Amino acid sequence: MLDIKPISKASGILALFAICTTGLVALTHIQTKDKIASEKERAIVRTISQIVPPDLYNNQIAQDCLMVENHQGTQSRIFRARLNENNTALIIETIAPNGYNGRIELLVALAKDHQILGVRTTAHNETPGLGDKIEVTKSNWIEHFAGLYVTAENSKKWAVRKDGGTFDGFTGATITPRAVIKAIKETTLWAAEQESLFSAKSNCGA
Amino acid sequence: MTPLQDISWQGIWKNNPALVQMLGLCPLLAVTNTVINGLGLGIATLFVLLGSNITVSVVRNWIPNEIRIPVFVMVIASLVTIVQLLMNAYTYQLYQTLGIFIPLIVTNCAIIGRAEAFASKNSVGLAAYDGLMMGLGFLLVLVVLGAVRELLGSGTLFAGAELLVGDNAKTLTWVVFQPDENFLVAILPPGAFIIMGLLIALKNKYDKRIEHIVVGEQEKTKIERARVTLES
Amino acid sequence: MTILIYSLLALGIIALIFGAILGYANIKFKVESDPLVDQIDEILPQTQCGQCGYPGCKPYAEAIANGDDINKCPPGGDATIQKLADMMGVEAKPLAGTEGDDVQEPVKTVAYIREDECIGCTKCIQACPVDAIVGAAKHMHTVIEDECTGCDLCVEPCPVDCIDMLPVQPKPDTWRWQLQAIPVKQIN
Amino acid sequence: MSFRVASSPHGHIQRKTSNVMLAVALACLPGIATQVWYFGFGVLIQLVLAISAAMLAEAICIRQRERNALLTLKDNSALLTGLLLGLSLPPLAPWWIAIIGSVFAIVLVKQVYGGLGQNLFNPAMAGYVVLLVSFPLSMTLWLPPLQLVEYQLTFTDTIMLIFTGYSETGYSLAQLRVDLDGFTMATPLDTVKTALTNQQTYSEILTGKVFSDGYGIAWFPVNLAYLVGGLWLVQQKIISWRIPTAFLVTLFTLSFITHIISPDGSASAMLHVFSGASMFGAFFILTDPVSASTTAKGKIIFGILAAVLVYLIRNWGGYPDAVAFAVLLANMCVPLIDYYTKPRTYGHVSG
Amino acid sequence: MESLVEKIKSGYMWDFPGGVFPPERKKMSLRDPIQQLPLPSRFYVTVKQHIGEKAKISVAVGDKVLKGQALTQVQGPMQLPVHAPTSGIVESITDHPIPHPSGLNDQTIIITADGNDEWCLKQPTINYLTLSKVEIVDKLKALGVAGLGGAAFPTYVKHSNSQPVEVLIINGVECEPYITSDDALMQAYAAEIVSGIEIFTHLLKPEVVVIAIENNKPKAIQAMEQACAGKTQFIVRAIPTKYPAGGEKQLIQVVTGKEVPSGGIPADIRVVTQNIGTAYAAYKAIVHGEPLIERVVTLTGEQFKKPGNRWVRIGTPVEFLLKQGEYQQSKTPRIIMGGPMMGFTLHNAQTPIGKISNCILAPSETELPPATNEQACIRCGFCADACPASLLPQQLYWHSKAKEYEKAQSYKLFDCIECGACAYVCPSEIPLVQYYRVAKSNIRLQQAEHEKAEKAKERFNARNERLEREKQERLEKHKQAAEARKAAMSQDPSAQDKVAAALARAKAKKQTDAPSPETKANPKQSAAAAIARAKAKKAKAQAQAQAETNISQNEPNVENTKLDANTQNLEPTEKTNDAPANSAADKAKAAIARAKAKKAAKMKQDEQASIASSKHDRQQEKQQETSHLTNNQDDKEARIKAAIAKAKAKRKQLGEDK
Repeated sequence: MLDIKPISKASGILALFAICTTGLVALTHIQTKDKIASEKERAIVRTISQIVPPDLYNNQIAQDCLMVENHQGTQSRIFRARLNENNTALIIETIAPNGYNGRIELLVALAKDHQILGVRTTAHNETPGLGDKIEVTKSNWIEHFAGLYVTAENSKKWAVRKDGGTFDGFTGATITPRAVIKAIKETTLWAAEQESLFSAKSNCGA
Repeated sequence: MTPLQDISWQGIWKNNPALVQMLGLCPLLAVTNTVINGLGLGIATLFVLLGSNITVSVVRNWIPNEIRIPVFVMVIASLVTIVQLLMNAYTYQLYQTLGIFIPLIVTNCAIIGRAEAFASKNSVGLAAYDGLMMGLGFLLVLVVLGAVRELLGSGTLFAGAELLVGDNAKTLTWVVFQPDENFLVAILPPGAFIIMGLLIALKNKYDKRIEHIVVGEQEKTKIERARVTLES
Repeated sequence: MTILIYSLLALGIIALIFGAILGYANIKFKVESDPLVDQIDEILPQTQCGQCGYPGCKPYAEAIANGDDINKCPPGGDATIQKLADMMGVEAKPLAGTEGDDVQEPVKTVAYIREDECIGCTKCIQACPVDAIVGAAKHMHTVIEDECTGCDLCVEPCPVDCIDMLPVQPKPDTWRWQLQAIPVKQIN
Repeated sequence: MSFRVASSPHGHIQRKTSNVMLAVALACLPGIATQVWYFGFGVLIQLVLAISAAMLAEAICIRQRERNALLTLKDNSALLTGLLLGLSLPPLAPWWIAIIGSVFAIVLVKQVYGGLGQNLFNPAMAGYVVLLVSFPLSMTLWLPPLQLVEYQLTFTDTIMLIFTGYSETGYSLAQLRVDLDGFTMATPLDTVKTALTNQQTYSEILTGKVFSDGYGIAWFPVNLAYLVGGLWLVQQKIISWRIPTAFLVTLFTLSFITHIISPDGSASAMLHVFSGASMFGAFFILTDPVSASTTAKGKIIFGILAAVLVYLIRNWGGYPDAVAFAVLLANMCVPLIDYYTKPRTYGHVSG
Repeated sequence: MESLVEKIKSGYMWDFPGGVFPPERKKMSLRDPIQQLPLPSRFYVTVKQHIGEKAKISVAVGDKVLKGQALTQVQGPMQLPVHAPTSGIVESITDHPIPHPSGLNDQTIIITADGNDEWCLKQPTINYLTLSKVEIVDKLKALGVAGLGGAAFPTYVKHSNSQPVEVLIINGVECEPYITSDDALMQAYAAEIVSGIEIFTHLLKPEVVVIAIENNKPKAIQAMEQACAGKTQFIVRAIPTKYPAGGEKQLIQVVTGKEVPSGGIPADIRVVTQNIGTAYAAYKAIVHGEPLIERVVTLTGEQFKKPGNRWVRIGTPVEFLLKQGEYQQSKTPRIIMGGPMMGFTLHNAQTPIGKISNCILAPSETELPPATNEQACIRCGFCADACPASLLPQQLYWHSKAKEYEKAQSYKLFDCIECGACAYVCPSEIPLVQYYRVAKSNIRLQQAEHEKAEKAKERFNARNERLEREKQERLEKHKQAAEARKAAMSQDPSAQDKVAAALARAKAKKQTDAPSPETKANPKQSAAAAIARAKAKKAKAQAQAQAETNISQNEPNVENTKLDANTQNLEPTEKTNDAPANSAADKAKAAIARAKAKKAAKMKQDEQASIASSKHDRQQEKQQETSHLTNNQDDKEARIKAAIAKAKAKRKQLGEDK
């Protein structure tokens, strides 16, 4: 007959350990939950603060978030900046789908009058050394867009110089800047058409 | 050599978890493109290793042999999760860079290896010390590898120190040189393999040299011959 | 909070079940003998010479399986160490007691009894681990060449020192090709 | 009387490794000549740089390993590695590019693995890939063929550009290129890829100045020259016909099929086969015996695999040409290919 | 479907993969017809010249032998005799260099020629069709006919097989460069060769006979075609010149398209091959009754002033041939026995010609440059293209070099025929064949050592068991004795006294626990005693130096614990002769003689012990042995020999039983 004692012992000890260790994790989780949430929020705020001047808003910008379908038919997050309940700026997550190596994720900040406050690349797969100059840490190229407007009139000029536009590419790559410029242009034009981006009720956020 | 000295020697040099045992290569190679990243992961691993060695050593006499591996895994996994949560909470940005490699510490064989090979056979004090030394050995390799890669690939050292110790550490970043083009392969994954290989080669060469010196001094142990049969 | 309790419970139950399975498997699939020892024993040259510090090859095999050094077998030489290293997954070391560079292939020897000096004391017979010496008390002894492993355990016990270890001479049948053949040979 | 004792066979064919290597180098001559014709003296300077760096690195390594350096250099393998690498470099790349590439190829790809015959990867291509991923900018800065350039570079210009980065008249390479808007990349393949990504059709692309001869100026004759050299090697039985044939046929078929299916969205088969490093790769790189498959069947599989990889990377990869990457990836599969394509030995039932 | 024979007859030929085309250089030795040589003064007849085992020497030193007289007698399978190449005196039987790549010495019968060249009594057969198959085969065996192509495989063995034969291939390919001995033979003796082939066809009854000759020997082809005219069963087939088309396996592939299975023999696929020279030797043996004592040897190479083919007696030293061919010595001379592809260099000019020595090649430095430095393998694959067995020579090379013998075997190392084609084409001049040979012999050595180790282990374990058993028995005996004492005590009336009983028990127990007297004995003391004994004995031996009978005084003690019936595979050790004599010469002599006698006695006894059941009466044996020792002093020698023979027979029997 099978000796049941060692089996039950092994089983019991293992269960004890499972409960102890999981309990410990749970405890830590409870302890750090709030801190992590606030850190996440701060992270968003930090990025936004790079492209939106801090004197333009004093709301809980990370909370003031709208998930909406954009011109590309994808879901995109939009943060609203308000100063004393006055709408000041929109920070739009957008995507340049046709980079040299696929999607380039961008964050575009627009003032109320659709002036571009700033652009940042948040994720991309462009060739290191060539296409990665869209990162602000690698080159200041992306900062050139701050302060510009996109209008129906000048939208033709929103292209790299080689295509007859006003923007310089950077050495070694043409596709990447093209894609980024196109994405900024289209995002801005799309945002200009939208009415309710400021007024819609916040439906996402940290 | 005293036992403690021996443990230090084993952990940091002779039996270095990264260079000799080649354990935990996945996180090792993936995150070491800067010194700070290496340091961050190294510290995280060190804590987990220390914690798991202590825990395993404490409970070693109560655990039946057949469930020791699941127990070790649970201990390590929960420790890693705790470290991950703590990092997430207190060094958020570093956590963002090190990304998925923190949970991967779970699969770092160096940790379960030490639990199985050392902690489960030794007292708590020794196990803790071993965890510390092994962790240090791993951390050192991470830092050195990170330094070499960062220097070659970006021309800087300690870039991103603010991720680890706060914004006022930004000044720590040391731009060694600023060429037009960097040796990018160093910070790309293949570069990690190549430089790691070179580090190992360097260590082996150095070891050989040491051996030559040591052998000259030490007398080889003589084996006492056993008699297979009776002498009458 | 409840979700935490549930997850704790769930994990506990899973651990309970798996612990039981492991406990059962441990009893059910227990491996009695250690096949590793036999595999190691297979590699050792079976000279039974005891130069490793163990009385015979099998005891040394057991010792290796329990973590002893693999470089203690002089008759096996480099080849045996290499094979043991492969099998045990450790690094090959030079033979114990030698410098790293001077490892040579062991010379195969066979014991010869100078028979006119043998006094028939049977000491060598008792010393031989493989019963390769025949003879009776007060009668001269002879080594069965084919059975001799060259362990030289019989040399020491001989009170009249009449046993020599002589290298095995190559014959056309047993001769083997060497890589480092001497390019020019003197004749006559 | 003393007799020399030796092992059979006592006779020996008089074709040594050094001769084999030299023959391959000689077969490159037509290709080199055309490249010089179209791209200027820069090609030669790069060759000199790469070859001397490779041989020097080899000599130092061999000395470090305590072997006879002179004897090893005589096998001409370092020369060939330097030559093949030098040929793949942009003619006006800075001088240190060739040096770093050669040293990497010889030291880390060849000698670290154990020297001639032991390396897993093709040293020249591994060196090229390292350069490409490390210095993508310099490595992709090709000036258009001389025939399209308005500003003719003199020999001193070339040397100055390579060693100082500026021409005699003080122009940097980037500046020289800016004046020639439209022709940014060396290989027409990349031009095609860039344009296709930009939603241009293939027929539109072909109207460009670079494609006035249908294949991309300069690249068709260069490929043709390598084809000639390669065919001579095959005829001399120095390289096997299997790898180049399998490679070119596969590449042609793949691109032909896709071009039939989508004439506007893909480059033509002829462009694929006669552009970029196709011929150079097929006859001089893939056939490197050390890193290629050695069995008869294996060679075919190896060639096909490389072609498929080239095609995939050219169309969906992150870098303009793909031969170097494809070769390295195919190299990795060689042990496996060789293992599974062992020929049936005499007296053994197949299977 | 066309049958194989029909297809062959229709002229169809197959091809084998690989192969090389080394320069032929055959014209050099074909200028003149085959020449007869004068007799050298001394012949060195190697006892074993074929694949298989040595036959037993049947002549003694000083014997007069006649030309063609058998020097050895066949006693078992795979043996083949050698014959006196001329008439003369057996000068000595000793170790002498043999025609073998090792350059080692082996048993050789040295004959001084008397110059008469007098034949022994020959037994010619005018019409061999009158003989039975067995008689012909026996004749081939007795006259020492062996395959002259390369391996010296005893010809009679190929013909004692009962498997049906479809194709008989006569190998006249001679694909090695330089060699023309078969070519010359075919040109001069086509008719005799065909007669020899007819003897083979008579024995084998093949459906078709293919005489394969490379197409670079038009004269030989013509001669053979003429000789075969009118014989429909015989096909003379000119096959393309490609090395190694003459290899047995490759030739079979070329002629029949079949492959000999790995590890098998051609007879497995109903094919038998014979060499042209063998056919001629068979003709000579059967029709003229002449044994194989002569063969055609090509002397060639630029160092010979007079190259050409010669009839050479087997046993002729190479030095004599060098003189005959007016050999010019170069700075670093090389003498190759065989061809440039597979031949081996000689270590010694005294090496005699053997049955398979078809060529003596003395090349100049320029025509066959010695190998230069081996370079690294560049995996060019030329070797794989050249390999006729479709092996992957470079993989074999890697693994052989790295001593990964299991992997080398998985790449079919043992299917390599060592033809040298791979090494010939290797641009890095790697001596590939040499690597394979080393690997092969190391693998064989390892196997032998492994077997030996297994045997040693068995014996070790058996010994340990026996010791354990003996210990147990001893313990048992002590215990019984103690119990007996106890019982005796308890019967004693005084035993009622408990204290006394307890004391007695304790005493008894102590006794059982005490170590056995043997182990208790002080080893030092016993050693001293032994030495003393040895000295005494030596003195005694000296005193009785003349009287060897003193052996009988020593009662042989058969209390030898080691008589294990299964393990007594005795072989005489000749070492006794080498043992240095410490005392005066006559004393040593006496001692040696005594030792030998003892050994003989011992062996005899062991022999009987092993043959009889292990539980025979020891007493009886003792008597028997004593009688042997006392009565048969004179025929000691004979007894030793008998013992050796018996031991061998016994071992063989054991081997066969396995």
